[in-house]
Amino acid sequence: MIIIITLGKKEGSVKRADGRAFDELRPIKIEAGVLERADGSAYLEFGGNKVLVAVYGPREFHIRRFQKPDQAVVRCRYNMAPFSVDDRKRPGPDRRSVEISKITSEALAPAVFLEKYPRSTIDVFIEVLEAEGGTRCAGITAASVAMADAGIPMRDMVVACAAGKADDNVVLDLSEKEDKEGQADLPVAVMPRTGEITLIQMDGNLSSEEFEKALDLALEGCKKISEIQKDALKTRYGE
Amino acid sequence: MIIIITLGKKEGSVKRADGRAFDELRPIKIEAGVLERADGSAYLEFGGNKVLVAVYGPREFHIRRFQKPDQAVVRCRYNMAPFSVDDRKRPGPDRRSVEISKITSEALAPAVFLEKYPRSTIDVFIEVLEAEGGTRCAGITAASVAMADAGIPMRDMVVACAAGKADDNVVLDLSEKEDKEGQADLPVAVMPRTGEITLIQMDGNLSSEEFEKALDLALEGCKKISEIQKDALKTRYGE
Amino acid sequence: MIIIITLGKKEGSVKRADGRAFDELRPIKIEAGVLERADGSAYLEFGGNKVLVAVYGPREFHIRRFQKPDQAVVRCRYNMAPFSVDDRKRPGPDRRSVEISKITSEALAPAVFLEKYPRSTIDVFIEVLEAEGGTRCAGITAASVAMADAGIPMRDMVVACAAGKADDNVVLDLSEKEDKEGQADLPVAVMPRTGEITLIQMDGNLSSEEFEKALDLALEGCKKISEIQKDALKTRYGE
Amino acid sequence: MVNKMVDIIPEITKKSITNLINNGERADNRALDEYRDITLETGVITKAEGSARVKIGNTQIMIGAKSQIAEPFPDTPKNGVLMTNSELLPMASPTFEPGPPDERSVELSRVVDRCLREGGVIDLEKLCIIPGEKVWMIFLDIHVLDYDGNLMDAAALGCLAAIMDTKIPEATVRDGEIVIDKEKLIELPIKEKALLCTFAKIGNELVLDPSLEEERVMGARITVGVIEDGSVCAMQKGGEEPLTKEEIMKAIKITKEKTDILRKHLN
Amino acid sequence: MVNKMVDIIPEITKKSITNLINNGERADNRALDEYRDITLETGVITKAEGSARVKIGNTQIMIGAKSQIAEPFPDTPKNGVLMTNSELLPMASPTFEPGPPDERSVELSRVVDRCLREGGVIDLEKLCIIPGEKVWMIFLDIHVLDYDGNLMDAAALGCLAAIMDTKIPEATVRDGEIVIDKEKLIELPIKEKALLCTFAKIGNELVLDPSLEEERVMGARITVGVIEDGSVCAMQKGGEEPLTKEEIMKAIKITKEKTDILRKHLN
Amino acid sequence: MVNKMVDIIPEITKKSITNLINNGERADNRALDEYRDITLETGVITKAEGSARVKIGNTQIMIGAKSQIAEPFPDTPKNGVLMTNSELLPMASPTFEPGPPDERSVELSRVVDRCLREGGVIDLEKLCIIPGEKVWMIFLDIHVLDYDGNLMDAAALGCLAAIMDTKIPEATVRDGEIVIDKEKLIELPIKEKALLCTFAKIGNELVLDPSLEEERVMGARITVGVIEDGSVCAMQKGGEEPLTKEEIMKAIKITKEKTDILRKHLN
Repeated sequence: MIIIITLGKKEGSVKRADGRAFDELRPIKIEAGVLERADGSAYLEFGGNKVLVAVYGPREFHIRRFQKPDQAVVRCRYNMAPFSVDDRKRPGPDRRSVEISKITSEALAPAVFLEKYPRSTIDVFIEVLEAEGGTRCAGITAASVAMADAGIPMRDMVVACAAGKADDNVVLDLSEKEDKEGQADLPVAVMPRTGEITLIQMDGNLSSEEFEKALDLALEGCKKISEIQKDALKTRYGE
Repeated sequence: MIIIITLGKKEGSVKRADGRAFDELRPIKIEAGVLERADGSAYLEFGGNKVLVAVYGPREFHIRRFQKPDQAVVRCRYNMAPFSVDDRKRPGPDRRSVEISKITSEALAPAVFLEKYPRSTIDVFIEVLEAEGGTRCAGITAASVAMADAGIPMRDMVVACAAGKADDNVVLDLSEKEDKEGQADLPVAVMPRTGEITLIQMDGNLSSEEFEKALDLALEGCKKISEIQKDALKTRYGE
Repeated sequence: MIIIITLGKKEGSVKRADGRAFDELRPIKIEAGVLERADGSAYLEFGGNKVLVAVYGPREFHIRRFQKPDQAVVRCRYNMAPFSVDDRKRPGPDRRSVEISKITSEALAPAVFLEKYPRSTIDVFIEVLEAEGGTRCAGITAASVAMADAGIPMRDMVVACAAGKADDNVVLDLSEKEDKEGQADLPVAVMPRTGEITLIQMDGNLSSEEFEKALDLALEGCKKISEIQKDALKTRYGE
Repeated sequence: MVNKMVDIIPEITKKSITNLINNGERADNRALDEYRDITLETGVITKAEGSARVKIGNTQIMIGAKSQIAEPFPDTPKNGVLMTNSELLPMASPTFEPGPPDERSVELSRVVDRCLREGGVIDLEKLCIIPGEKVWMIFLDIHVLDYDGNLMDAAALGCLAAIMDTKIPEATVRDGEIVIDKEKLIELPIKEKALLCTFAKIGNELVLDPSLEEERVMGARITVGVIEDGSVCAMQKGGEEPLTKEEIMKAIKITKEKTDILRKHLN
Repeated sequence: MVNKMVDIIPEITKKSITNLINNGERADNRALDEYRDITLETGVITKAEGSARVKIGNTQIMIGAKSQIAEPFPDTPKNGVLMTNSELLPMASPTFEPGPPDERSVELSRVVDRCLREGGVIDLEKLCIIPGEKVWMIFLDIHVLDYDGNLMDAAALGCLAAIMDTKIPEATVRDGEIVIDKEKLIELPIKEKALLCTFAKIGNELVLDPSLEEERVMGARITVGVIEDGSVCAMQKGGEEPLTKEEIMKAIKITKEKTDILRKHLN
Repeated sequence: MVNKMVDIIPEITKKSITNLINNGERADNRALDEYRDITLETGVITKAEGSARVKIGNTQIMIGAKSQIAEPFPDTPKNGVLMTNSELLPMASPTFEPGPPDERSVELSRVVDRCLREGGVIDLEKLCIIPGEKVWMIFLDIHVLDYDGNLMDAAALGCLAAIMDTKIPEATVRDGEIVIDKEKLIELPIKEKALLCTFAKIGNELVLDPSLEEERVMGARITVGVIEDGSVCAMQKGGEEPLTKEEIMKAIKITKEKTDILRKHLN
């Protein structure tokens, strides 16, 4: 039920602090259907990140004035467990998690046939159990698997991955250390079938050329992770 | 209108810090019908505890989705006045008062013919004006009188009292000092007609034998207090 | 579009710290219709005070149980910008702004034909962008202009002004310094056509005679400001 | 911006109360400028350093005072601090809801606070322990138990009584250390006795000490605070109808007379 | 005063579960005093100083422990501090909503906290660094991931396991300075192994470890905490129906037996 | 998890705006890559240490800067602190409600903050007074007064102008004491001029500086921040439709050109 994939090193190019090649992902495993009560769920480990996602819905949106008359609404709640980071995090939403919740909702919505469920809500709860750089991408990747596990009809399975710049090199999938000390971070989410981008954020400093290189690298990373998402569903539901 | 009862000492057994026998209650007085606006009310002094209770209802529960379609809901709010304790207490609910509010609701509900009032709420407001150990039991005891004063049909009048262990002795009705320095506290609420227990909590350390002894002592204490509850109603409404 | 009026000095009487005569107002300018989205708006400068007001409504009150079945409700929100005072003010309402919001609503309501709009709300948002003593009066004065700009039918245009006591003299329109160090402050709002008072507050120490003198002075000040309100509307809408 | 529960009064009730008052009469037979029965007990809460329970008619309020050592406000480094807080307990009225203070509660505590503070009731300078560093902070908690109209006057009277009842430990400074002697209790330094009177405008008249029924139909409310020499120290208008200057001056005049009488009962 | 979502159970479901239990049977074929399968993993969160994931049936809880240096409580100046917090995550049940802890969450963490504290699980005196000034504060965060009944027992078991898994840095005092040696990790000083057992009263019987389905139809709930020698250290009744003294004494008896077995698995 | 007010736009409005844009036209006759009129005033609030009022079309924002002395963050002990806060005032739009910042407000202030911080606008090291102990903290309060689309660009431009307008007192350290000279005001140490450009994807086109009407019908939004040498320092996509890589690269290209022009007006 658990897939462990350590993606092999490629070219002997740039060596990173943790020994990875510039275009190498951290080990990933994804498991679908790990919770009893939720309509769909997934557990993902990505490097040191541990993320659990539960999906409820489509279900009736019980607050009338927030319903959309012609489609469903995707509502995400990204939350970090108090013990997920070095210094205990106080429970409850902070400004960072409010922003991530918003852009995660927007990253997932394009893939869903929302128009099938007017006046409904699809609630996605992302719990970061342990954080080590890249939790928002990990959350989106796991959320797609959980939505598929919930049987929500989707035109594609959104997948996310970051690239960035560390030690003057453009690299894939920043580790926690690279994220903190690095020069730029570029998380990206895509629908892999069309290559359309559903989330992009950036902070740091990248020339246009570096930006394009990082974006291409992130898109490449997304493709690899997409395969692992599919494998997780196959493992659960068979071919 | 005010009944003052100092329950006489029994056996020359264990002497406590405040001179009481092991099975001796602190002085109690209860007065029913002390507020104008509330549907029912009661004021209770129990040792140094001063507790005021107001009851409103049965009245319509104005939030639809919290209504129970086939019965009334008992909602309690236990609150301590800022000046009721040695160091001023900040206004508003804390975790302790949230828990006591919950178990007080559950302690009172079994005695009420809830099924007579579908979709309704019975609101019980317990104000601790001065606290000296045992306020949750004092609140429940006073709340029953206030509910009777409000004319709410009940199968019995719930009464509460604690026993515990202090100075290695099992004793009735811990004082503030005995509660803080003591070895165990066991608050109990009963419906005296059947002896059925509607609230029980414990913390500390009691062997099974001590536990049973303390429970029996508490039940005995409840019986005595039950008489004072009845007297308070008689004083208000006549025989 | 902007009217600047420095009201000339009268008698050579009492000189104040800022050189004004005892019955002299600080310079005022009022501009109506300064915002695009609001139904009505006004900007006012009064000495160093800078106040912006937006009015929305009459519009449906979306919370049913707060609707009045036979009339509209005037709801004010008085708010100070974090940068409006010497030490940065934390965003969000404090006790002072809650009180001012309440009495401002009550100061404006008498002038409005509320009965024309049952179940509706008229929302008045007062933003203090810079504060230099007298912001509540400035807010009320600007709010009336904004309500007129919104086309809300009114029997009169409420106007407000404070008088007080500083350096043992009864004076009009206290400056920030006079307000802080002074002996009394008396903000007043009136409907100038009838002279009826819709807001009065006082704190400090005034004998009856001083009180009456201060009240008369404030009423006189209101009359002057009332003309400036009218000019602002004429400038916007023509005669 | 606070939403208010709407309290709908039958038009007929409003009319009958108004007609009575226009004839100089009240439903409970009081004169227009007459208080209901007032009861005042002090020392009712042992754990409070001062306390009072006040009843005006069926309105019932309990006040407790607590002292603690705190830093002074930066702009008054040599003054002690008075904090006035009120809770409109849901037990007191079906229209009061649990939760943080709403605008009615805030107005109540702020008006009472202004009356006490601007009236100079406590000599705050005498509550300074080390200038700029440590002063006494006195908390007054106004606990509204039963609401039958005119909370302002009851709260102000109860607060004044609680302050007069309060004893705090002696604090002295020895070698830069603050020594609190809990055996040696001293009274608060009281300079003045400020009180409030509240009037409702109903029909063409002002009535003193409105009952709940009168408050529900009143057009406006005016509260006046005065000190012993008759000077005005606080004022607050409420309600959605206007008042005239004459009405306000009349309210001041009656307040002086009535608080003189009230004040005598306080000693 | 907290409003509760109303959970309406079809009368027929209630009856069928109750009838089964009155016949000594349960829907999942357990004996009345039998736990569901229990799984316990520790050390699951690297960044936590101690952690545990516990499953009882489909109920799943994760617990993380974190230490920090803090001031002691004024009344226990020589003791470290244990803080127990719980979150009923909305992921765990459609009836859990985001927001501050509701009364169910508060009750859960307070009962578990009492079991650990009154059961004397940690020797808090050994967590003192400088008496009256600095002590270790241990945070236990109970993260409820999947709710299928009986959170209390799962949380208590997981907390005990997380405490046993916890290693904190050594803190020593040199010349009045606290030196934290993050290389030298030491176990928490454990004195006792207190655990909870929870019973639901359904029909005429008490059933151990109620499933969600059983909780939804139960009349009352009783949770008992005991330590190694069989003494009772905590108890909490819940639910809107009464219990008899006999039922409570029976619950204590079964709890002793069952926690003895559970405890053996913890070493 | 924040609930959003639903804004329903008639299908016909959406179509007509989209058709226009697909033809390279806009309702207000602008080119697709053209800003509305921009007005910028600084020094508008005397009590603020720096301030700006910016209008882009009818969108109007006021920004005030305030300094105070504070402790540095533990991970950057030698750096001053920049705090960016925004309020979507209910006066600015019928869809803005009073209360704590919602997700739109949080996103606005965080994206502007990232642009300023990652763009290196202020040399934060120069705001250190005593390393690890005391640094200057600069508060930027973004006060949204009138909302007619494209808050991001207006806020970033206004913040940069307010920062350039800000003068803080000189702080020196003498004998371990911090001396603040309020007579000697110095400008903030400015290193860079980072700005944002925002595009709406409508139909098949990206349009710069979307008006409110355009925002209401847009499928996606992309905001790009660049510094003087054309490097990208911030980016944020919004909205529930996807974008292509080509669109993003195009947005970067236009942003460079447009911010070059904007920047010239700032000196």
